[in-house]
Amino acid sequence: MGATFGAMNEIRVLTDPDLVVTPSSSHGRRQPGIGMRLASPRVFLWLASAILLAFLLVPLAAIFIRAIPSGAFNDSLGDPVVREALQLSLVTTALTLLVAIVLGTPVAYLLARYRFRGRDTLDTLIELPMVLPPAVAGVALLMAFGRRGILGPTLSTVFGLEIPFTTLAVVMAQTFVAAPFFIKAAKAGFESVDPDLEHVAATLGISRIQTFWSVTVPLSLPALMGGAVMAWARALGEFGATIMFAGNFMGRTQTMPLAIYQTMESGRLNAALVLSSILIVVSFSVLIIFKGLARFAAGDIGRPNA
Amino acid sequence: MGATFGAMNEIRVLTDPDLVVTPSSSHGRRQPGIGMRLASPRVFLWLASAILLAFLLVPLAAIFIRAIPSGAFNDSLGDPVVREALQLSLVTTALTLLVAIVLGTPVAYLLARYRFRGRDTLDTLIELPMVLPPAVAGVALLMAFGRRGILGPTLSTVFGLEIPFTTLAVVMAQTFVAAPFFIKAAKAGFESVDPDLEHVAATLGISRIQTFWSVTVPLSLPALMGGAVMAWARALGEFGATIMFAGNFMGRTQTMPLAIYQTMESGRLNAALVLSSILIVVSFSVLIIFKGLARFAAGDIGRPNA
Amino acid sequence: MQPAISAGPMLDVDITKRLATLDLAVVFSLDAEVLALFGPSGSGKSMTLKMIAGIETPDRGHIRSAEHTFFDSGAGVNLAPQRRRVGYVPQHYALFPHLTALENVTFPLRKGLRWPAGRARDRAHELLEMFGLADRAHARPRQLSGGQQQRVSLGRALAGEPDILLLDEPFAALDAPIRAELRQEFRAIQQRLQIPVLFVTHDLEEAASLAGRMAVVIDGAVRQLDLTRTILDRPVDRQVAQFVGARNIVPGAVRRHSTGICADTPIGAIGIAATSLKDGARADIIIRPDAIRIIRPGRPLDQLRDATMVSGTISDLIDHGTRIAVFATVEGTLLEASLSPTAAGRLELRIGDPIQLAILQAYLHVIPAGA
Amino acid sequence: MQPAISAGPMLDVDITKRLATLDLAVVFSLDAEVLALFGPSGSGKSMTLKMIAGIETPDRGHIRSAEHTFFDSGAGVNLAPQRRRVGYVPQHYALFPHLTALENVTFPLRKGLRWPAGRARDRAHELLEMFGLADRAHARPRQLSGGQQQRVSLGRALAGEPDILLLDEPFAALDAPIRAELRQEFRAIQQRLQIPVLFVTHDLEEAASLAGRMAVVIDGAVRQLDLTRTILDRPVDRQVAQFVGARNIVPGAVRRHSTGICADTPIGAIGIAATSLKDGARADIIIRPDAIRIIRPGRPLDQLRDATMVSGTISDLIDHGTRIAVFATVEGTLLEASLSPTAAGRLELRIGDPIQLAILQAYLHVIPAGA
Amino acid sequence: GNNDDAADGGGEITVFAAASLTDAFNDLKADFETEHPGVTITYNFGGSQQLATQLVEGARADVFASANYTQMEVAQDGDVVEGEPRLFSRNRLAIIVPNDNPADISEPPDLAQPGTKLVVAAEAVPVGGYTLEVLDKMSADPEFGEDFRANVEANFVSLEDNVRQVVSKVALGEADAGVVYVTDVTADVAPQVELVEIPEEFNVIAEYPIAMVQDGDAELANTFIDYVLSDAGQAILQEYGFTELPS
Ligand SMILES: Nc1ncnc2c1ncn2[C@@H]1O[C@H](COP(=O)(O)OP(=O)(O)OP(=O)(O)O)[C@@H](O)[C@H]1O
Ligand SMILES: Nc1ncnc2c1ncn2[C@@H]1O[C@H](COP(=O)(O)OP(=O)(O)OP(=O)(O)O)[C@@H](O)[C@H]1O
Ligand SMILES: [Mg+2]
Ligand SMILES: [Mg+2]
Repeated sequence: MGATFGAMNEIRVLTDPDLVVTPSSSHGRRQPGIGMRLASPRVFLWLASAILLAFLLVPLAAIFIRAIPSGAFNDSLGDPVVREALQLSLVTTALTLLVAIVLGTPVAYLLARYRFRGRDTLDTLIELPMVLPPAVAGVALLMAFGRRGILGPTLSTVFGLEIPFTTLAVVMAQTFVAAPFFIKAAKAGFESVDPDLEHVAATLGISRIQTFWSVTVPLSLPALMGGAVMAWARALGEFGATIMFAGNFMGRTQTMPLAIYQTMESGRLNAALVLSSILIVVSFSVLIIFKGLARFAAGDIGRPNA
Repeated sequence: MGATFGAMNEIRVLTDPDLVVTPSSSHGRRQPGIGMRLASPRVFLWLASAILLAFLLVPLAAIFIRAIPSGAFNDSLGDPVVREALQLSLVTTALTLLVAIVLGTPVAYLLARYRFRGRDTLDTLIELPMVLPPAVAGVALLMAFGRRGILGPTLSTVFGLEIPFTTLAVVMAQTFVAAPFFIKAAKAGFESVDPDLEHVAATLGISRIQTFWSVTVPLSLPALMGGAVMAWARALGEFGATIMFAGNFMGRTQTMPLAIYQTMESGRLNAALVLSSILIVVSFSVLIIFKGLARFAAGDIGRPNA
Repeated sequence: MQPAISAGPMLDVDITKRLATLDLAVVFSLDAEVLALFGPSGSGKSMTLKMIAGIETPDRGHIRSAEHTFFDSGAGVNLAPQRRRVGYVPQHYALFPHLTALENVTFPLRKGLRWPAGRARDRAHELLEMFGLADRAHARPRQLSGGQQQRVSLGRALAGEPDILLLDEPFAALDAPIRAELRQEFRAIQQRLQIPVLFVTHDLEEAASLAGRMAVVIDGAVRQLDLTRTILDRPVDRQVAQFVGARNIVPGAVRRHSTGICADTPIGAIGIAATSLKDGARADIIIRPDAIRIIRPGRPLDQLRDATMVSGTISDLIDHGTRIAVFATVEGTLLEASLSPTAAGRLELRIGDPIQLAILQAYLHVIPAGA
Repeated sequence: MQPAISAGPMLDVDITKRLATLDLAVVFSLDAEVLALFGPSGSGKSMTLKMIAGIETPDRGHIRSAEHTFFDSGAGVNLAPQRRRVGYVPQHYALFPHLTALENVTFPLRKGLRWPAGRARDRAHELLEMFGLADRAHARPRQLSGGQQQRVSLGRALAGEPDILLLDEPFAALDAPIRAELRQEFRAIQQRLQIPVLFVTHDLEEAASLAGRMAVVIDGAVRQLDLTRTILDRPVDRQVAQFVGARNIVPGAVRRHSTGICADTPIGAIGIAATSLKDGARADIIIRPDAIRIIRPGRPLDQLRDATMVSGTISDLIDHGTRIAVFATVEGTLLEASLSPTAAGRLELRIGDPIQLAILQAYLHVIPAGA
Repeated sequence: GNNDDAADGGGEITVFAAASLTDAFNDLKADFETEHPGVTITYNFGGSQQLATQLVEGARADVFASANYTQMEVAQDGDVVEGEPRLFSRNRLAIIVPNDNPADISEPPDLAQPGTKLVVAAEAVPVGGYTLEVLDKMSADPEFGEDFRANVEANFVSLEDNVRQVVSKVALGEADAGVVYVTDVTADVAPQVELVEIPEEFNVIAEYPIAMVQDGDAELANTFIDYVLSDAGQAILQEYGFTELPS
């Protein structure tokens, strides 16, 4: 689609030829009114984007600017504390993402495709963990699953499971704060899929579950991937709920954010920034690789609008 | 659509009649294989949902269970500290949401509709603030906009603006951590809109910006609303970046999460839980009202799939 | 798949559904045959198909195939679409936008019937080939023309060799040669599989040439279900008549006289062959355009037995390509006659010319007035 | 909007675009007239319309209206669709799913032309009324039948009184009576606005009755652009001939003899009226089904001057409703003749009967072989 | 801020104070403001580390009251405090156990019982450092045994970054014991925990330094610091469990 001719800007409009208007197209007849009307939103589009992007990126850059001269990267990477924290972060966030996707997808589907009494209430209840200050979330988790919590004694006597201070608690804390992001995004994604396509799949003898996998999921992939990224990122940066519910113990519950915090606590801000840079670089790589893989899996055109 | 006959479950399938199969429909011929295949995903759907919902809701309930007997709600609501914090939270998160929407929408549109070199990189960079532990985000903001930060001196000499420890800083901290959630969701929403509809609008003489407002936005509304809710919720619960970048000044930068923290710090856990309950109830009400209004504005059928 | 051995019809439909501006109430049944649903836009044809496919649920009634009850409001049965084994081509194709043409066709084979990949692909290729799409197999729907999309949808519906075919205007986006070819294919498929085929069409010629019988759906009800020829020749009421292309409907009163029956109409007394209507009954006389012969003045009339002669003036001539419509005003009434281009050329007609029309008695049809 | 006073054509198109399996290269121009784009599925008709509307960009060439250059690859011009003032009805309607029928039609008036709400609504109601949709004004596209959706799309395209109308199979989902009515409306609109109307159709009859001229697009190129009648009577090549419904194309060699010209063909020497082809040239003789008259044995032949008589056997009869196709085998070649149902009834034809065919010389068309 | 009108008795003092001082300092504020009409105190309560970072990054303040010397040193190294910090308060450590005391801990040696879940602050956090000092002192005592510290450390399940988290976990019954400041056992927490005293000889005294911030209003800052060090100020601090300053 979107044809090319002549020399074009590097930045190309994917879908709307409006912006392909070249200066000569107005043939000296362009009415100023129309020109203005077309120009100002475009100016706004770029200006607003530039402002927000600068706002988001300058602080990130600041971390590196401060961290790099300290030259402590190699030391940090060699530090077993850092390595263990990084490894724990990657493992627990992967598990969190898995849980969020496996259990969150049904919830999102339910909310998107079924109509039942209290649906809106449920939808809103699910949003509340996002509202809670993380430390409160941690306290809430303790009160629910802790030794004296609502479910804690049952878990302990029936399953012999004491959750706080374990790696499981880290995953639970992360899931608690991150899963709602996946659910919200997936729900919006499912809602954007034309139900007619699902109906037709049914007439073709394809079961509901197969339809879900082969039609609904591919068509809502951008939303699902966006949700997965948000949930993963939120989990990776999670600090307050984790330290409250899981505590801070190297190799078991000390994730990167906890390690960074502890470094800051000991008055070594620069070292903390180095760890933060490592976290940023690792996340960036993971995200880029993940997107590349997804793009590859979808053959780059998995979406109708691609 | 979705017709009714006879006595139906209260929970109705919106779109797929598969689930409307009543027991008698099998006429004694149901092959067990098919029955199993149809049943197990459904069981999984409900079971997984139930598990995750319980996991998310029990801790929330725990807060109330602990907070209510303390009976301190009225006291807390009368407390000027609480009132100021609540008010500040509502005002700053409203501003944050406004900024996230006004500036985030162009970014999302750009990422969804334009193809330019480095698009994926930009997309990923925007995700990084979600990854940062909030305290690090606060430090990064200080290093960018603080008195000794990268842009701080300029802002101060040119605009006479000292951002840290002001209400503006609260908004900026919240925006930094929350805007990416809106951008991600909005991007996925825009991607799900059929570009053909935008093309046709262009042939009808409707400018790109009008098309955006009248076609793209209404059709991606579930995603946009989801994104707005996520960003708002994330901003409302924001603690680490705020306290670092904006400080904890009553009436100026002490939002609800900071007030809750301070209450916890001074050893009053129960009081902190009461404040958390207030935060939860207020958010719940705001979210429910917001959804009701949106539904009303869209005439309940603003979406093709509604 | 065995041919069903069954006493009843292979598809029996008797359903009602209340829609915003229409109360749908359709009753019909069919065997291993091709039935056309023919009717005005918005009369409920697509909705009927959707209810049979299981995509929409009727309010009341039943739908039964030879082997299954699809739906029965009395018994509380509503079979899942997956188990109805219908091949359904929706009016707007509903192709899966993320799959190529080939994958769209392979889809029901792989996921529905769980065929091995190779076999499914071979079969899909065969279908695409049959529909002239071999070279577009790897294009996605957005990269296909309208007609190509429609053919992919046809291929997809056929792939699983369904027990019933439901086609919603399956050839509407196709040109005449492909259309003719596909009709041929469908006839062959239907004969091979011996299944009921229900198809919606707006094209009378298509209905006539593909279907044995035709159900005329007007305002949500099947008004007439019969052999196509019969409906064309003897529509049950004025609306059906108009809809199947009766251009001339002249009101009159039946009168029996010594040598036969005639109807007194504004254009004079027209001889009619037979009618069960009583003497003096008000009636509408339907005169098909091709039941009017145009006589060049001075032309011998001997061969035109059993015809009523009327005279008028040519008021308009419209060239429809394969036929020419001649509009003539007779006693203030406009009559439309139809000629082949060659005949029209021979007659050298011009607007304003006086003209003689022979209304052939054998092809007239009389229906009670107000029906 | 003033009628454009312009020396050149009102729409001048000369563009190329390379597609996956097709190299599109269309050249044509039109004035304030109705031109039909007619051609096989996948030949590039929709793509041509999209490029004129500004939705797709040609690789090279130009598109000019009376007042604007829409596109010119040489000059680097590519006018935004908003400024082309075309009314475009896409093949799949592309209605806005979140707006009601009424809102869809009001949309360009309110947002494009910035009419006040009241006036826009009145105009939209008027259009919906005209298209028989008054009672569905508040339904959303998903709640409309296919034909209703198509009509809303037509109303929407017309609402802004565009300078050019581009209609992609605008009546494909409509039944014959509505179709006839709408054609009438469109003719009236076109005559009132005096704008060029370009419409894609698969229906020869529609092309013939709505358009003055017709462009036959095959394999991405305009093969013939002429009066519809001319194309039907004198197609430039075999493919065009086949596509416009020439059923009988008989190969032969031209031979001039004392009393005229004939072509030696497998079914015998057929007299032809005129040809510019040299003696002995290989040619295809196109015999339209209605240029073949069927003679009942014993029927006087006096009136059939300038006809070649051949005999054969009836091999098939197909009832197309308004016409009957008679297939006859003559010397091993299958010929198709067309009869009105009444004539067919009179002749009492049966498969297997011997038959006499008169091939009317005046309606034959001879094209060089291999064209 | 540092308003210019400070000189004439009015103005605003911005005090960056460790979060553990919240209640005491809020109490002190009322008295101070009555004594110095026209002067208002604005507090920024937070972790000492966070406050130090803020100051180093350019935060404007007049007074910095840290919960430890480490973070005060960070501020000093960052060149943001003026003059020598003054010690204004002290705190001592105590062991707390949940009120049902599941591990049955009644005296410090019980901390070494295998299987006990101990929660303490991380070493980087002042109270965490002090905790280890206490353990070292105990290990040095033959009564506890040389491997006492190692045995206790084996029971750590979490090294909190904040003393409050230690309190919460013990109060909620998640940990069998924790080591905190005496001042952390507030009225709200008291019913949920039991205090196990650490004998004087093993205990460590935490010291709270206070200093003037550079570019701040020196006069007002000194007024506030003096007030904190005054008998009235000290009395309020002791009300909240802080230990007397050595004379
Ligand atoms: N989901 C719906 N809700 C309400 N009314 C509907 C819905 N779908 C269709 N209708 C209405 O029901 C009537 C029948 O629709 P249907 O699609 O069956 O018509 P149709 O006979 O297929 O017409 P067409 O030939 O134009 O496709 C129409 O008036 C339509 O507007
Ligand atoms: N976006 C695209 N990318 C690649 N090929 C395309 C694209 N759109 C159309 N084509 C191909 O270009 C050819 C012309 O398509 P077009 O839609 O113009 O056909 P059409 O003449 O309108 O046919 P129909 O009558 O079936 O609608 C087809 O072979 C089609 O598959
Ligand atoms: Mg329909
Ligand atoms: Mg097309």
